[in-house]
Amino acid sequence: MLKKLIKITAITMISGSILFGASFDTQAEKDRKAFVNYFMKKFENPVKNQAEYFPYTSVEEIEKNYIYPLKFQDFQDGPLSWYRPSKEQFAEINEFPPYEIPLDDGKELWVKPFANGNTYSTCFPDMAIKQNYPYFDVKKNKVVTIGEAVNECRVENGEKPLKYGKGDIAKIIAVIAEASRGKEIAIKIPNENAAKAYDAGKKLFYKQRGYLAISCNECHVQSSGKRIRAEALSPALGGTTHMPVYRVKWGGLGTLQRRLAGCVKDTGSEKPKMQSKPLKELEYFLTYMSNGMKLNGPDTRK
Amino acid sequence: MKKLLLTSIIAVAFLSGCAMTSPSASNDVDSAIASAQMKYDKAHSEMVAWGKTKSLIKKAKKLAKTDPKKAIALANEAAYQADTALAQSEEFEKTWQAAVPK
Amino acid sequence: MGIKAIAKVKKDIATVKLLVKHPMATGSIGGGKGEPKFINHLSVKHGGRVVFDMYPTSAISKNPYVKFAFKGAKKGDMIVVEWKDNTGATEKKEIKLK
Amino acid sequence: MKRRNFLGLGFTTMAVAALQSASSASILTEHPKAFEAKSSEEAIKNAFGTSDVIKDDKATLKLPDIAENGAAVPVTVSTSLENAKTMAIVIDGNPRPLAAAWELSEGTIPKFSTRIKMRKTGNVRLIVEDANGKLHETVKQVKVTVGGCGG
Repeated sequence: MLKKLIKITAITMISGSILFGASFDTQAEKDRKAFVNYFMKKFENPVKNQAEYFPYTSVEEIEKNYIYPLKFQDFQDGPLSWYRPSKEQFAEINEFPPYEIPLDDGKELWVKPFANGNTYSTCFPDMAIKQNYPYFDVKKNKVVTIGEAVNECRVENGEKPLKYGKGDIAKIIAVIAEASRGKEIAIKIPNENAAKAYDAGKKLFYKQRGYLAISCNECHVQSSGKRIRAEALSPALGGTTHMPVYRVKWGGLGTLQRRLAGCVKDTGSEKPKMQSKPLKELEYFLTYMSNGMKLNGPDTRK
Repeated sequence: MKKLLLTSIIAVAFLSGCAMTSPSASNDVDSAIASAQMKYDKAHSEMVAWGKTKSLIKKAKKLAKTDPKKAIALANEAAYQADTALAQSEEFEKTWQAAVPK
Repeated sequence: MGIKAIAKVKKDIATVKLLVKHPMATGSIGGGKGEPKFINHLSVKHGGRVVFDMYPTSAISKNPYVKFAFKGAKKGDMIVVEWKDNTGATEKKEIKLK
Repeated sequence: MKRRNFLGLGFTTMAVAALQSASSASILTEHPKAFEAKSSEEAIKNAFGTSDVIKDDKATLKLPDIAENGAAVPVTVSTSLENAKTMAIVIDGNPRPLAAAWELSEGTIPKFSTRIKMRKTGNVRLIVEDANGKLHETVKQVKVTVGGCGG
């Protein structure tokens, strides 16, 4: 009898904990599957789906310039995944990728000892870690980005934190990104507050804002696969895989936080601060949406 | 006496005419700027402020002494932007979920 | 400064890609600020023979990229890449063909 | 006198030319005005002494129809002409149209790739000077837009 009771209790506890554990990402998983499904369907056959998804693009243009069908992994190339002229141009540019120069700088920084003799390797013995960022730190009760992790490493070793967005921090992240190539994004939602952070990021992504009253969603989900003049709008699926990115318009490497801040600004909003809570939550949500996709950063964009 | 009355009428007409040509929100430069600042601060804290609002207030503050009329116009424009930003945020709060792929 | 190269030989043809760290600043030429600073001569020699002889201007993109090929090379040969800019700065690097 | 004009003047002269290398007489030192010219025609005339060009398919210019970003437009130039002497890229819309020139020597395969800056939509020209000093031209229009969302 006692044995049975223990057994039942144990089973209840185990199943309970499974249920409890799974509950934090139930909604996120549902969102992610619908998100992926939307893109897979949209880019399966743009000619056939022209009326539904691309009403303002002629079948002629689709046939000439669109690449399809796209597989899940193809989305890692952003706007280059579906738009042939962009893909061809960047394939040419990447014959010798411009990011190679800042990446080399990053590799030098990586091995250059701090004042205390340690290096970045002291903090990151395994460099292939980018697939886990951003993560929700249960102890700190907040989202931690790769940039913050780099600066944390510096501060722990008595160095000044680096300025976010570009320059040395982007170079260091590029080194980590290169080492993480091919790893699948694996963002987790470990507790209720993490789920809240995810929800906040999700809202920031879908809710219209700024004097243009548009959302990230309108450009990068609903209008992905369309053009605004010469801009081939990138699908939000796979939007974080190739970071940090060398942008020709920046003339150098920039981080995901920089890119996201710019994106929010383009809605006609005040530019949010990099590594601010909302912008990190947006990164958390957006990266979660690409869970399972292989990393391919750093890369080159316009 | 007649003359005084006439002067007062003219003065009143002048004043009211002045009030009529000013934007309705405020005609006092300091209060216009203060009001814009308050509204902007609220929009900013809710992270919904528009891109140019802050710089409009900054410009208004700069012109407050030299060109109060323009400063008021700028402050009122900033206040309008902040108001609209807050109002649209409230509106979109009700509808954004509909855009999530299901 | 820095010259990066990918240089490979197939049969007797060497294909060379170079990426040179340089601002290639247009400056006042384009109506902008600052002094122009750009590479105006980039050459490559193979066994003392000039196999690539380019005269760029500030209309070549930042950190110039060039690709070219030449005949009569074999694996292990050295090439010498050399550039000079409009301010007189120079750089020279030897690269082994793979 | 251009370096290549020494060619064929006997072994000694050739050796001298080779020793002097590219840094002595070149399109840059002999025709510096070409690089400062403000129009394409002026640039071509200053570089080659004439702006008469033969429009044929001997020169090939590979460029995108629409540049993703005018600050780095990938370009490949080539020619089917044997023993061509010089190749030059001339960009109509730039304040100084002559963007780059290559001097060719024996053994060089006349095909080069680089990335160019384009200030605005317009024609890009490839001029190839053949062994007889005649100019061959090919033209391609490239649309340049102010590109790139996101800061």
